[in-house]
Amino acid sequence: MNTRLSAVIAMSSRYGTVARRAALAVVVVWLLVLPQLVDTYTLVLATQALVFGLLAVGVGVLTGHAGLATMGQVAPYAVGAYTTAWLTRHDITAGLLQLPAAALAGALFAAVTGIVVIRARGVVALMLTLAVGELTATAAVQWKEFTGGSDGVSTPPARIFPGGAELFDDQDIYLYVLVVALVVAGITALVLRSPAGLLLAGVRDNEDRMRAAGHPVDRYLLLTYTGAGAISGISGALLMTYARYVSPQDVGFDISALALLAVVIGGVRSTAGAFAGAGLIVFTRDKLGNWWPGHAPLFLGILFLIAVYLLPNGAAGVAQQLRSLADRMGLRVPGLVPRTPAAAGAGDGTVPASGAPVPEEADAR
Amino acid sequence: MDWLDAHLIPALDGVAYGMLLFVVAAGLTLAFGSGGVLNLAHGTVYAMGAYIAADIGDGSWGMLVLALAVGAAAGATSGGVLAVAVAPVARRGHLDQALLTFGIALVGGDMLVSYFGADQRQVAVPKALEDSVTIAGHQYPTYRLAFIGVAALLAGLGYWLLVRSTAGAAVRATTDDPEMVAALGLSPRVVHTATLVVAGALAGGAGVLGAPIITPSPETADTVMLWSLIIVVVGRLGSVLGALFAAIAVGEVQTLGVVLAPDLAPYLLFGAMGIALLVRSGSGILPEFAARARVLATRARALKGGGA
Amino acid sequence: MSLIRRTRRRAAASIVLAAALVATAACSKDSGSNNDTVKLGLLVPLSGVYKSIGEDMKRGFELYVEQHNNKFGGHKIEVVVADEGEAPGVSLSAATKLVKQDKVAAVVGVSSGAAVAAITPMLADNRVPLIGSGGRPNLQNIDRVWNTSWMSDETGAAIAKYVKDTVNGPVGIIGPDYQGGQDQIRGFTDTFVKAGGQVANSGGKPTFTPWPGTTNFLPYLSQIAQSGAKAVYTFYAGSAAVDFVKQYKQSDAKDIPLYAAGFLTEGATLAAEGDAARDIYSVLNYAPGLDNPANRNFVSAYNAKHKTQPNLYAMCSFDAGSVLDRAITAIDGKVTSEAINNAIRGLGQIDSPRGAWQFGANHSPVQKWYLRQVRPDGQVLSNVVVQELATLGS
Amino acid sequence: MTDEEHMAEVVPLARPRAERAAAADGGAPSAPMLDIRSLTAGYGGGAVLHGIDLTLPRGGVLAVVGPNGAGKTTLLHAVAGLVTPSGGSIRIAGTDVTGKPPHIVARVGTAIVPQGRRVFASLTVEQHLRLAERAGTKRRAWTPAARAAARARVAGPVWTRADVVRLLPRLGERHSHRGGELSGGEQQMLALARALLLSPALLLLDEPTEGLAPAIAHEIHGLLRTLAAQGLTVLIATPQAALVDGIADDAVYLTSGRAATATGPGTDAGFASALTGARDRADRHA
Repeated sequence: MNTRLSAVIAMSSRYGTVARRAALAVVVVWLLVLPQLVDTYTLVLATQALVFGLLAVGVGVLTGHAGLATMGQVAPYAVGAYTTAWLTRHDITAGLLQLPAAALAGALFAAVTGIVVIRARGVVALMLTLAVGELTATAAVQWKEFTGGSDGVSTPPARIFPGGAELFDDQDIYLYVLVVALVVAGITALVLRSPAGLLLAGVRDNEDRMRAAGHPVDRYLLLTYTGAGAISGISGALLMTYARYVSPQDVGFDISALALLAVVIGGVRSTAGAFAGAGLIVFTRDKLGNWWPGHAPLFLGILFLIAVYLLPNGAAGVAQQLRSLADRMGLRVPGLVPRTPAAAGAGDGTVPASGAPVPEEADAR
Repeated sequence: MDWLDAHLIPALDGVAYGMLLFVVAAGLTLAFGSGGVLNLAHGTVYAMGAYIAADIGDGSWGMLVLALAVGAAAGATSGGVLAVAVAPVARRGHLDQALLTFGIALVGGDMLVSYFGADQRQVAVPKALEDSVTIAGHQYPTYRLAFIGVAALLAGLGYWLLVRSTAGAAVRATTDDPEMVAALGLSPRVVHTATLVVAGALAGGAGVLGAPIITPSPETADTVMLWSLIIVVVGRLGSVLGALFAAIAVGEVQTLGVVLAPDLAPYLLFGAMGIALLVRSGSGILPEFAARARVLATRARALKGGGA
Repeated sequence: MSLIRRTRRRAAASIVLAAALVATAACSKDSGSNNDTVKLGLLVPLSGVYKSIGEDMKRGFELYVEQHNNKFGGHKIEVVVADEGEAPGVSLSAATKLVKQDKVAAVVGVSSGAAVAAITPMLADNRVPLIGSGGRPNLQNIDRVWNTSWMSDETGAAIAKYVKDTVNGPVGIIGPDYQGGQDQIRGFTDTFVKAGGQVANSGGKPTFTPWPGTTNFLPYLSQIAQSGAKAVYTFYAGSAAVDFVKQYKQSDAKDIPLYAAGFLTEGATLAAEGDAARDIYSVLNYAPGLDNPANRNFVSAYNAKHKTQPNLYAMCSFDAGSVLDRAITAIDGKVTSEAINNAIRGLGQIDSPRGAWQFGANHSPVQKWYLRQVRPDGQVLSNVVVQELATLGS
Repeated sequence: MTDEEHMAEVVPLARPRAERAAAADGGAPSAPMLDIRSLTAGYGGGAVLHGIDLTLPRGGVLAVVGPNGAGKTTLLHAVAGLVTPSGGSIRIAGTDVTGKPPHIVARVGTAIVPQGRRVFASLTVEQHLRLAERAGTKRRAWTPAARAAARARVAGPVWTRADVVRLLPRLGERHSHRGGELSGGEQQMLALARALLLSPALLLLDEPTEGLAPAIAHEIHGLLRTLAAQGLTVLIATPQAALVDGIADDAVYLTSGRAATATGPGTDAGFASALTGARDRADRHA
């Protein structure tokens, strides 16, 4: 176990607890009163962002916490969505029944595919999960009785309780999705902070040492993969609640890629960040994209560039970039010690566990 | 003999396809190997080359050569731009680079479609290569046959460059240990930039030559990118020879494979990739499955025996 | 440790950015149609694979609106354009924006059948009619869905008998493996077999190629050639059509006559195929050379504006304008979504560049289908009408 | 025939140290080859070296002696530019290279034989030699820093591929083998050859006999003695003073990133005792 790292985690979480809890409370209250603040379309987008954000949470658990970058989290998402569609068409329209069913289906699917995926690491894991995702989408095209084929499947509105009123109003749908997303994200965050989460961090940071210490690493990873599958399954169920439609193209490669990028933008280890990244992507694509119809990909691309260059260090990052630019041009900035570019681009063919900024320690090789 | 006759054309076509994909993927694997840059904008460079071919090419040899020069130059330029863009995030890991290069791909794709238009384009081919030739009683497009030759030449040249030349040695040394390359007085960043420039030129040139086979359209970049990625990963990251085998395999899966197993056709590419990765990763997953299956079978037999 | 700090900061920064975006969005008030202006949402693909088709659709619809000085029945028309995108989920989001933010009275366009399937429940909830000018899937509820285009299985059905009568022997059938493609191919195969036609493919079933992603048709064409087919019938659209046609002429099948759903050689596709498309027979409800006053007017206006001939996609969207114009003109009183939908129900024959047509019971046109052949028309290759095939629709 | 005799016979490079020093004189004849002032350096914010002062005259051979974790490698890496110092200065023949990237430091005239050899696994021996020779002779200076480095270059004895193969005949035999396929001793020779082909004025050696069989270590030892005798300026890191017997003429004892200097009296016995004294001083200091 990487004791130093966990000590730091413990310390920093104690240090920031009060401020962070306050910030979290503000955000939650803001999300709850959002229907009073924005127009209907924005509210629909916010719903969409929450569902996409929950998918990203699943991706983040694997990428940031287990060190398995994944491009296949749409697969359990699709399983959850199609299961929900099937239930709805068989008159099981209550969300409180659909959610556990979708979670179970997503988890089962992940448990089976996970056996294969969790052995790989880095780019190989990325491609294996991509294969799982694409094969699932292909199966969705082929298996028409269950999925409706490439034209997709539409469902009538869901209800929260059996026999309750149909979820029809945009506000009601938003609040339902918000509550479910908050509960799932909250449970996820709690689990990740528990001793189990710390074990996972140990696997991510030093797998060999964990193995040597006798930890069943594969079992931890499979469990995590299954858990992430359940989260994604729930996200799929919520997709059916607000869109009432799913097709193979909605569970394809590009959704996977966007979910992974949402996590990278938001910060790979942050649950709240996953939602924020997802929100940024949805609003960029569907809100900014509407300013110039047809050029949403351009806006998304620019968002990604901005995120890469400016978000990690904020304004400090800009200064640092200027400095490294000056170094490259051979100019010495007085009073600043330039960094060695030698360690740059040390390609070892693997995605670092963090995926995001490589810690300073990594420079010491 | 009949069987052979029926599958000759798909098999040959698999080679042509594989060679095209190899030329594209070689650039990607080079960039990944030397610089650790998983360049998701690589397919966009191919698409740019293909659009240039459609724009400049008019069916004459001279214009084909001009298109090739322009395509390669444009590709090389974009490789240089990429090197500059990636430099600030070079220390930050592959996911940040993926985010960056994906962003560049999106912006570049939008610019390509805005400039060249969304319509499918006609790619003019010199008259001599336009039709088909008869091979063992079958028709086969002349251009593809010629392409196999050119690509083989390119592959040979690339192999020589990377494996035999000193510049190639510098690139591979940078893959192995960039710090030690720097200690030799070579700037890894210069090696790295040069590699990206060459990789870009290769992709741009492949776009020009490949345009009659994989025609430019708004989805070309994505398709080519995905295939190249599969090839690079299956062929072991950074290995040129591995990429060649993987490319031919992907080509054959898409041609011979869909004929031999039509029912599985939609699953073939990713299924084959998954299996290849499992076998290759050496994680012992498949042997373990086999062992477990044997244990289960033995137990089942024992149970049956006990019941009887 | 610095990693955690950085991740946190990154998370915080993106949360702030997201919040700022929502705040900005909140400032934009809901805007609705005011009394004399009718807002119409034009939802067509402006990015991705079908961008080319989307632009044709946009041009067709906008041409009609312009020709009528932005006025339908005395009401000012405001067209709000949105991008259908590639995935139906994106189309749904865009349609939701048109309905909930722009409060359009009707939605026009939509190229993909899957997108229609995705957006119709939402449109039905909000009682907004769809005047579709593209694909049309099987739908449970078509109360507010009207198509000026075609039903996917009609194209093949219209030509099947002709092919059976003309071709002396078995016919190879091949198409893309998605719902629209399967419907197209099924329409042909069912009618063809019913008329006594023989399918050449092994197993007697059409060949479906994986979709999307198939760009290499040579293996399939080689197989069809070996099956002893005397003709081939196919349906492809967009860049797959270009690949198919070019490879067809270089394959073992190159001397076998090719019959196709007209999408194979329509619009920009035909230009990209060039000489390889010469002589292909196709079936469609339209050809730019049709000789009627409405078409002459349409073709010359379109040509003057865009320096190219209109195609099916432009024509169907032009007709969507025509349908809405007539419907809004017929409304006596306030122009609402409901009123437009009811008015469309009462429309009779619609004069169109394709010849007169009217809505059938399944809210799609009862229309003529034509046999066309790709032949030189002056400098360029064009789909030249050979004969009328059948009137279909119900 | 002893190793030295063997080498002296084969390699016609040995020159009197004074002659070498004169020949090496570039722009700043008075400046020592290596001059380190209050150097602090480390990884990730944590310092490993705490204010090292060290001077190495032209033609001198200085041993840095110390246990594992004392900071020997960090010191050598700091000189080579592989670690960025957080304070102090490093000058090579009068040129300030503090914080310069490794390829710039190399161009000033430094070469390193790193700990663990770090040969390129996928390159053949022949490619190693070709690449290093090319890097040593044909350098294109793209940036102002590189041009300045080239101007400040300290000339060392010029090595060719033929020279190193003559010095290390084993490499000639194994010329088509890949770096990853060589034995430890062969890798060490290759790493040495790679460094020599840069024709350096200052050679940095990091535990050159670590992990080698005694016979091989002895052979390497002999090689180094030859090189030292030829007047190359060498900074050599070693865990035990005995390992640099007859090679180094000065030694620095490094403990917990602090240094104590012992001036070598020339004889091996005196050298060792001087080192012991130095260690005592250093321990008291710590």
